Amino acid sequence: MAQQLAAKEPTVEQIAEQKIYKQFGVSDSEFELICEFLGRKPNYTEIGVFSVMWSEHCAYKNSKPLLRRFPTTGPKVLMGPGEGAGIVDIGDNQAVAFKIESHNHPSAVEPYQGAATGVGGIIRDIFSMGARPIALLNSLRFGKLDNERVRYLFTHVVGGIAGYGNCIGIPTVAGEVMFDEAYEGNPLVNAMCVGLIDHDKIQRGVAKGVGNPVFYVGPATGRDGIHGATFASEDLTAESEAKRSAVQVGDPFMEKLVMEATLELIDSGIVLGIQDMGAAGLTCSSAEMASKAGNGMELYLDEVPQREEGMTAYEMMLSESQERMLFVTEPQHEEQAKAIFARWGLHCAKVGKVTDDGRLRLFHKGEQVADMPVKALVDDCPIYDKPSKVPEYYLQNGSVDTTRYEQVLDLTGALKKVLGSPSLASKEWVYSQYDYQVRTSTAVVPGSDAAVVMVRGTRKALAMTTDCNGRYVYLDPEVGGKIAVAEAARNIVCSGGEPLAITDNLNFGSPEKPEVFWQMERAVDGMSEACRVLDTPVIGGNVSLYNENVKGAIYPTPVVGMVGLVHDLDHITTQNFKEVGDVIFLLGETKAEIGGSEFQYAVHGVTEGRPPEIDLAVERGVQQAVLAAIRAGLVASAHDLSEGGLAAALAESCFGRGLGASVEWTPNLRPDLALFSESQSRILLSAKPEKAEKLAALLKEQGVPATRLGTVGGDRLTIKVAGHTAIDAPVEELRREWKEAIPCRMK
Amino acid sequence: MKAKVYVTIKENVLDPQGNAVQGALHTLGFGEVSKVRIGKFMEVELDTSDRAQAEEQLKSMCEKLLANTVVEDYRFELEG
Amino acid sequence: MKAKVYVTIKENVLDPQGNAVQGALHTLGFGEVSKVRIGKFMEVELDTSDRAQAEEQLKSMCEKLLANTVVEDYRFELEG
Amino acid sequence: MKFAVLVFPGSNCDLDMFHAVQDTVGQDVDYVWHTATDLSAYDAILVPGGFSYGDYLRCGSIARFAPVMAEVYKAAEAGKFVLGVCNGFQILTEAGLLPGALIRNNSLKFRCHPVDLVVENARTAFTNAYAQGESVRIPIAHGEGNYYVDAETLEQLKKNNQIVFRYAGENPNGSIHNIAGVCNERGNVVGMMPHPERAVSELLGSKDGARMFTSVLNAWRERHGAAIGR
Ligand SMILES: Nc1ncnc2c1ncn2[C@@H]1O[C@H](COP(=O)(O)OP(=O)(O)O)[C@@H](O)[C@H]1O
Ligand SMILES: [Mg+2]
Repeated sequence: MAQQLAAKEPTVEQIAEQKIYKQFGVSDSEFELICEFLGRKPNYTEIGVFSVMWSEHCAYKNSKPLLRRFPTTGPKVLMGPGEGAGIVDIGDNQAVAFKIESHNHPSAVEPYQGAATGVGGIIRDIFSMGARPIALLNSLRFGKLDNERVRYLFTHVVGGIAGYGNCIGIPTVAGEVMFDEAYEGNPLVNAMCVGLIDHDKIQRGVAKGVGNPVFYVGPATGRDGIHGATFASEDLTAESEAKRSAVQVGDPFMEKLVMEATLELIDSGIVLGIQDMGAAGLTCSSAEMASKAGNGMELYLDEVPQREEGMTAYEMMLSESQERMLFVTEPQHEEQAKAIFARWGLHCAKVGKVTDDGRLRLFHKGEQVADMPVKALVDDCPIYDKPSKVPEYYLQNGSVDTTRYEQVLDLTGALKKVLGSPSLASKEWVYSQYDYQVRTSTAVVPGSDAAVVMVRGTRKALAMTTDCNGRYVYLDPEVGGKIAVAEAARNIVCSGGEPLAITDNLNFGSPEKPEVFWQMERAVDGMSEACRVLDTPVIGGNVSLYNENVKGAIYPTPVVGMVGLVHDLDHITTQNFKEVGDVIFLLGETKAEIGGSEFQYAVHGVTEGRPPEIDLAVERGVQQAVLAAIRAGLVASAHDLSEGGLAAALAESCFGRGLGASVEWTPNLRPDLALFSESQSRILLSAKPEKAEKLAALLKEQGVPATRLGTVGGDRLTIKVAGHTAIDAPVEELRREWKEAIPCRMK
Repeated sequence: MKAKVYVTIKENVLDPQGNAVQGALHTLGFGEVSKVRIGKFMEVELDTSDRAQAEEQLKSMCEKLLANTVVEDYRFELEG
Repeated sequence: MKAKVYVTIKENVLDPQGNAVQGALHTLGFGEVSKVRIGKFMEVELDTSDRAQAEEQLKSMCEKLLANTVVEDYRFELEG
Repeated sequence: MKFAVLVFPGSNCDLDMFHAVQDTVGQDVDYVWHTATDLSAYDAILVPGGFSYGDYLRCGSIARFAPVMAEVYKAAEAGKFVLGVCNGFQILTEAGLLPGALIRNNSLKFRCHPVDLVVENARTAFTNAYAQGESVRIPIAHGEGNYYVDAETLEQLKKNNQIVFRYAGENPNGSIHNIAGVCNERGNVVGMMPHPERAVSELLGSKDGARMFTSVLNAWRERHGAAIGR
């Protein structure tokens, strides 16, 4: 079998004449360019290596011009985009490293392993920087749960995330899950990892020092996931089924050993450069490490540990076997490095050498089998400025009046519908499968606005969240992009944290479609502006394009992962109402904004119009006021208003401790629009009665409009609008709708 | 009617469990063990006496639920 | 030499996985399925040609590691 | 008093156990590697949770053969205090130091959440600071915590007072007789699925687990206090 494969490898001439390169996603003009760089035609191994290095996944050839628009620097940014993860200062010589990554396509084919290896990959990105992973998050999108395949995908994606994170012992502390037909057949699985690091331990993936040996550590290489990177850069079609060999299997136990050994190795101070083997495995890690150092590299493929017999150079270079790392050290440290790995039961193999000629040379069975300029591989992939065009649907939506729907009178019923909508419902079914407490540092567990993880040995903590509302982004990519960043920051602030920076995952359809490219441009512009105003630079991210199915592109979903710093454990705040008698305030202004809302979707069955507007200066003002109030010790609970508006936010705040609330409110709007509007920059606060006046004064001083809504107490949620009872139900009854929505559908 | 279903991990798919068990057997002194692959063994009882139908159903069960054909192979035997 | 090891859950021990799979098969329309028990199927390769020794070793592997006799039974077959 | 926290490849609650000892009783505590061959310096041996050897084959089945386990047998025999939590409990049952076995949760899902427990035996080395029948809240996090013993053994456990904790509310995993933790006949070896080391401060949601650590310090002091007093 193996011999057959090797024998079947096309020749240099066949590749050129039969245009075999096209199967790898290399265009005619790109092929010509490759020939130019080589000064000859590539052989099979070389075209394989080029094709993955020049794939969207590795080279960002369609998205680079957009990524340049992001603000990426700031006084606290220690490492911006480019390395495994971005790093931000949190004081006392400590820093936080974090990054998000997608595994959408693998998860669509094999949900358990696809999601699991997604988690494994992002963890490697963090510890290969020298950071100790302390938390995991995820952001998931699926079709509607009444579809059997969707339930299968949902079950196994969650299972895979749980299986990997739980086993390796990193708590999965937060995330989001939304369900909409737009994602049917093309689920989104984005995983984020957060790590802690001391400033002086930060590593880079550089192949430093000509003549130094290059080591491979981790399990043996098999034929897993060959061409995974190109696979991630294509539409999901029936052909994906045929490419099932692209499925890799995760081994979290192995990764735990590799992680501990790697951190120990880095701690020993002998590492010159280190990088994980992620997408495009050995190819990407070796070429990038050489490139960053301005060096070259030779690899001796016979030395690469192999799991299967008769593997070719092509297969070894393109394999995406999991849990592997590449590192460079000085020759005299070889024994020390080996001893560290041996203690963890791991073998490390010397597979190459750093050279000064700027070339990646591969040797196999005594022959040189490839010789390519590193710079061409890493830097010279052509970058495309795709045409963009305003989509028809966007223009049409501009004239949709979202207040034209007949007034909904049964508002308690509407609230139940909204709370029982799987996107908004309790995600306990999901997170109770995650070990969110291992490492005993999780101060705020899943279920509040953001998770809070304590930094051991200090009074500090980190707040973290992932957010994006794809419906908003679909209806207006620029506004939706702004809201994604603003909402993430609002969640951090409500938990008592100061937003630090973001990592983003741009999940879009095919960039070949001008309408999709337009969505990308606008979303990136919106996010960039929000990042500037809110002082949260983009320190890293990931792009996942070609998220399409037979029905077309997914909703554009630029997921934002944000981390904030809680300066003192006393500032940690959650969304639950705390005590009977506490006074409830609503911050911000409510307008008739129903476009893209959960109410519009769950009650009226459509997604149309324009999404809520956002004024970033106002947003910033509200956030700063809330953070100041929390730090002044005036806030008992804080909850941002998002999907489901005020009605849902009040209900959610009641659920934690089963406390009711009575609210009287006189907005200038129809009650149904007022209660379910998703106007931005609004936050629900509660305060002890004796602190209410002080809180009101502080908010006034900060120029934030605040309405005193009522008090916490009883076991019912009662909302009077303009003197009339609009919503009145036992908290327990509402809670049941919300809590049972997903479990019921999964039975 | 009783059936035995064997679900095994595809030949070139990684079997971390099998590897771990092999390692453990070596440590326990069973050095001769050169490979371990771990799969599932299921006993399924069917309330039917139509063999052809049972076979067809088993195949369908395996494809749909009992095996994940992306990473696993299956085979079954019908008894009695 | 190749061995096949079957590890099954003891008759009187509950098999939650088997029950769940049976339930799922019913939902899928396979109403005739009256019982499912799920165990393990292991393929073990041994670098030896001494059958008697191999048998002894396998027994010992099963007792020590491959099965937990509090809740599981085992049996094995030697091939070739 | 000196505590050992065992570390197997794949242990991941070792850190939590270590800090719980420091934060609750402030006694000496060391990580002890699975290859260690001498535990004589330690008074209490804590077998932490996690996924030793990836939980491959069966949870705890491979770890029980680690070299350090021979020492754990000796320690148990010598009456030293041994506590296994979650994967540690699984290892102790696989090793035969505690009766029974832990099989797949009947929900087939990993479950992570706080549970209410009743202290059924407040006389073990690890529970003497609780009141008999007291209700405590301690989190679980496991996929295979469904405790099984045959009927005969169950009767023995009851008779010998070897059931240490039982689930008070909903049974989260299908355990027989709602058993959450058991001990050996002598009461010096305890195993449980819930994680007391995760319930040692209000910031973590509960302090109810802290007294497991003060209990064992009490037990040790009692044993040695007599010696010192002599
Ligand atoms: N996939 C998931 N993994 C872990 N936690 C989740 C997941 N999905 C939702 N959660 C948690 O459930 C809670 C509610 O989520 P969500 O409604 O998205 O919050 P918000 O609207 O405030 O961002 C949050 O604490 C969130 O972290
Ligand atoms: Mg929120």
